[in-house]
Amino acid sequence: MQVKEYKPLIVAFCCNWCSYAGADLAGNNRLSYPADVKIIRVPCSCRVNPMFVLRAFQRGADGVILCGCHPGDCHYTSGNYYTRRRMALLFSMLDYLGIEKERTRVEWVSAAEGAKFAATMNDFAEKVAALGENKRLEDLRCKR
Amino acid sequence: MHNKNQYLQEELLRTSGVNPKKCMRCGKCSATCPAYDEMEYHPHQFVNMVESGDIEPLLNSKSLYRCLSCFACIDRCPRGVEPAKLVEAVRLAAIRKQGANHLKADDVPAMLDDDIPQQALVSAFRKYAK
Amino acid sequence: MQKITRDQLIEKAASLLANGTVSCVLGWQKGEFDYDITPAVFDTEDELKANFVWNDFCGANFSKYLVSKTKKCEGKILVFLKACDTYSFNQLLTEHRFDREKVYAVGIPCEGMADIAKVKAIAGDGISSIDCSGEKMAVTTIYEDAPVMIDAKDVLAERCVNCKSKKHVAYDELMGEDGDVIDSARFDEVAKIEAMTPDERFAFWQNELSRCIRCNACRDICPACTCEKCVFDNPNSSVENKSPANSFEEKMFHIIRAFHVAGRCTDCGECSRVCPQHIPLHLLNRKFIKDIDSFYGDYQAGAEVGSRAPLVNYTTDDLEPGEVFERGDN
Amino acid sequence: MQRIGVFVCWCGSNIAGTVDVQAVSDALKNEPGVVFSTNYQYMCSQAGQNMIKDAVAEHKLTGIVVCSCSPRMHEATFRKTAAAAGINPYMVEIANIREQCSWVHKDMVTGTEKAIILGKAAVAKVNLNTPLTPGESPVTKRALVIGGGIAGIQTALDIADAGFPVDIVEKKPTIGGKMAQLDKTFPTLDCAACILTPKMVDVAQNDKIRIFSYSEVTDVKGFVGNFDVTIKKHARYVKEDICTGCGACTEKCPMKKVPNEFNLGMDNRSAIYIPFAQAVPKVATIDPNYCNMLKNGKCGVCSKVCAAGAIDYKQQDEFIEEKYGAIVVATGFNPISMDKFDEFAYNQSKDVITSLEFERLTNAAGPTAGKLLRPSDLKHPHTIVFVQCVGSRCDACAEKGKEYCSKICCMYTAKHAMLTRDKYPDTDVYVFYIDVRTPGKNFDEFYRRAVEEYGVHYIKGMVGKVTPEGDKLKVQASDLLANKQLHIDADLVVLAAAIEPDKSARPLATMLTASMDTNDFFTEAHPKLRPVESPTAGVFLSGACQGPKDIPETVSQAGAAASKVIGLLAKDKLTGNPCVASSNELMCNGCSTCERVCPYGAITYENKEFRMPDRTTAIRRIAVVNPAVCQGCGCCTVACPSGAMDLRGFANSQIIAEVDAICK
Repeated sequence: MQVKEYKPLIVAFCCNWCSYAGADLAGNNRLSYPADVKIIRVPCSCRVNPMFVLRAFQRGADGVILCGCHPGDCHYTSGNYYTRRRMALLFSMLDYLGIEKERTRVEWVSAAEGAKFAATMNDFAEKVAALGENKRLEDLRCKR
Repeated sequence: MHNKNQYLQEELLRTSGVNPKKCMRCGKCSATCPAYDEMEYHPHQFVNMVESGDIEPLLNSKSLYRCLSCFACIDRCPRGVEPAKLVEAVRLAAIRKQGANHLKADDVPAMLDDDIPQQALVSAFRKYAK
Repeated sequence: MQKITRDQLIEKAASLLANGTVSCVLGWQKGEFDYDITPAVFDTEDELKANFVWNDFCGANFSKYLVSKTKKCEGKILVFLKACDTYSFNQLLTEHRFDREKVYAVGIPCEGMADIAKVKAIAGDGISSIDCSGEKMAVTTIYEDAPVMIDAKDVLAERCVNCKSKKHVAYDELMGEDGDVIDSARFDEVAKIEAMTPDERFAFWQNELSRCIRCNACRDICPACTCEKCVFDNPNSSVENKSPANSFEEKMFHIIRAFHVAGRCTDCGECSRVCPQHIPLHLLNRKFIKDIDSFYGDYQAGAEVGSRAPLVNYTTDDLEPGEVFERGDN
Repeated sequence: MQRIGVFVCWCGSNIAGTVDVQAVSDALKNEPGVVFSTNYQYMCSQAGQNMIKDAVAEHKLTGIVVCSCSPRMHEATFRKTAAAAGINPYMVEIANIREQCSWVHKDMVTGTEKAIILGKAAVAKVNLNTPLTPGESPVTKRALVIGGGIAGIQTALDIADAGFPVDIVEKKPTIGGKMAQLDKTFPTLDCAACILTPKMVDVAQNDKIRIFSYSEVTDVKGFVGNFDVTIKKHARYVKEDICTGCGACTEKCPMKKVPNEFNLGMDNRSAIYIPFAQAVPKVATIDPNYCNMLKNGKCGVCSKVCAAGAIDYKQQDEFIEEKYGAIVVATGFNPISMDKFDEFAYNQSKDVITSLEFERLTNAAGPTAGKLLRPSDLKHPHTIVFVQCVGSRCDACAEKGKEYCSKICCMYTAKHAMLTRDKYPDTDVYVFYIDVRTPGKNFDEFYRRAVEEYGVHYIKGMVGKVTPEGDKLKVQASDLLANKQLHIDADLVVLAAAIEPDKSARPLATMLTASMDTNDFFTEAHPKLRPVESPTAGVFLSGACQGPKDIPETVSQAGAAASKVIGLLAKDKLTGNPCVASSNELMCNGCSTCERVCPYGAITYENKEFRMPDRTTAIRRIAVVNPAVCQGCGCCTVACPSGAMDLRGFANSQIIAEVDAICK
């Protein structure tokens, strides 16, 4: 039986003002990172509802990462501070439910940090790939 | 910078609860110190020297026992550094290190003097004896 | 046994009805069995005398009912609130969910409520009647003639064993004496789960949550869940789902439910009380409360009206999401 | 169902080199809603845009997906193209297959796979897009400046200069603010009054500017372009339009023992007073706390001596309602109270004064007519000690003082020291400093001159204690460089007290829904790029209300704020960003959660009558978003428990559709 090479699926939510621009800069500088990372543009990291994160996992994502402006630099002054609290609590809860903590991450990436964006995505993708397929978030009944 | 006194320094900071990095070098502690002229090393120097790991001179200095623990420096420090607590910590370290009493019971009678309140003697004995 | 008696409550309610202070009373009424007591609205003293109940099974928190009842009732509503209920009462006021002017709240002392599962564990099934009026609870079953005598302490509900406060934080009138906020051990169970390995935690929750039948009882009873339209009932919310049809459904539901009430949950414990599958849902809510307390400082939802919940607040030096794991694991 | 056209751009070889564009356009052809799919060398070129326009006409497209470079590059271009082709510009979505795909992936297979997924996500989103139209609101062409110090004056003059009417609201009886109390100004040492009073006169004479002195703002409603402001004009018991400012009343008033706040209480004034000679408006004001006529009806002297008949003891507070398009906050600063600094003996000795009091002592119009005499015995001081950083740069946990550097003290202390040595060379002047901070044009040169040419003794160290003893002040201080404790017998001690925002700022910020930091300074919309705007649209910041500032900085910020206001008022209509939040009133709980996270104060609540399913009606509290104020961050959408709040252009359903498309 031929084993198909496992490729993780990673959803990255990037705020329009800093992190999406940081991702563009990574592109401008041709800094490569795995194609497994798919970016969704949101106006601000605070637009990301925990439901979106869960939805991604539900639909088979292996890792979800949120990127926003550095604290204090939010285009909307305070959005990322709320993100920080929401995601801290959500991630802690996922960890509490026994879901591998390496599958979730929040990273602050400014529009000037193309290199940081690429490095972050490389690192995150590597960690998620090491965990293998996301099984814990699948249907409990079917696995019994 | 290599700090040979790192262990001692950490212990001093832990026992005193002082963070010398908060000091902004204004010298208000020394300006306020009533025992300044008696001291070889002054309150601001204590903070500075402990931070840089230059602790040996302090341990061996008489200045340790000149501090009145009046806490004026603690009260006035604009940065909340609390130098007197650091002096106290160094004093304690010195006493522990010597393994001996700095003030012996036998020495006390010679120090007796009508003007000295008894309480001062008791507290001095507590402070300088193990 | 409760210190305050049924008669005292009926007398209070009757006098408030009689002098026109209130036009109806929100109280407890006997259900099919002695232990399944249901909330009911009483309009007259006669109704109260006939059906009003007050005993160790009156766990129901009435705060939530005020949201709809205050809109329907003409005059004021009398509501009896146990100390824990007053927190929910305040939280709903913070969220402008009902008109305070339309409620006359009477704080009543509570000695803790019984958990019927614990009673059944001792007395067995087939309970025909329960008498809580004596020192000990007398449980009669259809199998035995003599009632089984149970010490109320042995069947105290988990949320009452770990009661967080006997202090009433809201009332117009207080019957009996007010208590204090209690330094309870309610987070011990959470800490125990936190101390497990991720695999053990996963197994624990898989075992618990896989029993979920999506009956929505936990949501329906929750005093924080008073939304005009719940996201789980809204076909446009993309989480609407009546049955656990596709992958990850229970966890998704329970995380979202707990997250929606995070910072607003007063830890009244109603969700666990009503769960027909006995899922310890309060352990999810308490995890959020424990995290909030340790990350952002102690916060008790409902302790005061108008307080700013931790999730709609921030400081510039809050901890980073990545740091929560360093704290949680040790 | 949408009719979507997909246009895949090669970007020369930038995209086509790593992504099989033909495969992408073929794959997307089968996506739901897609009726047309093609690819072209340069989609952003004129030919490419025409291709889009033609396709819209031919295939009756309702939505467009362009797979190309970053939306930050060409989203605007393609939106214009869509508009030109007759579809709503917000029906366009860009799949970023250059910066986030072809440029970062080297392999054609993975690049193509990812490009297809990104394209699918964009298609899924467009399927749920709705046409959006930016809201428009009119602009009231009048500005309000709150605070009549140099910041407010300069802002008002600049706005009026551009032809827009401006109102200044000042809580004191005269404009002029702190600068009017200063003696000389660093680093050029020109006299403050000489440069300020002409500006005050300009304000008075400008027919575009109205001054509401002795007034305060009590209510602000509305939003950018449309503020409704209530101004409370305190009764001054003098008819402003009749009073000539002759001053006869102030001379004849029998109540002369009122502490003169303009001289910081160092001398007295009468109960009816004009704060200073060059006051604007130059109108008398009766102090109701001291006037015998107002207190017990016995006196009436001022009314008798007033030739113009301007006195009106029956005058009442007046409320004025006015509409404004923009509001400038210029509420300024005050020195902090010295009450908590017992060690400096400020409350024990009259000869320990603050620097602002020193300004009045050396001012020719001050209590000593400009002669440097110490307050206690009016003798000439021979030894003066200046203490810097009193209450500035304190630990955040300390109970007294402020955490920040007050910024202006180093320079004014150098000025005071230099002027003292210049006028009275027989005086010894000591300045105790922690650091001397003099960034600014000609600032350090100025400080060095004080040391090198004027012989001021600058000593690194702090004063620990000041003890009044006889007619001397015993100063105990550190000289850190000499490692000595100094004891100086001083005649006068001058404390460089930290400055803090005016107390009126906090309630004002609440009224304006403008945000503040923990020190009560107003926060900027962006600390670097929008330093004179508040995050609340239409509210601008001028001067020290935003942070400690000296005069040149204040004036330049005042001008910058004015230019922002002019830019706003020059518009006839404000066009908003259509991607704003909106609340579904049927689902809204009215719980106020969204309001608490909104950084712009865009959300208000109203009670609305609803018909319920059981045919009754009920009044429910619901949230209403003001689209002119909302900036579209979406924070409220997540805070909302019921999901009633959603963001146009980035709706919950749209983002979830993207997630689903990516995860499929």
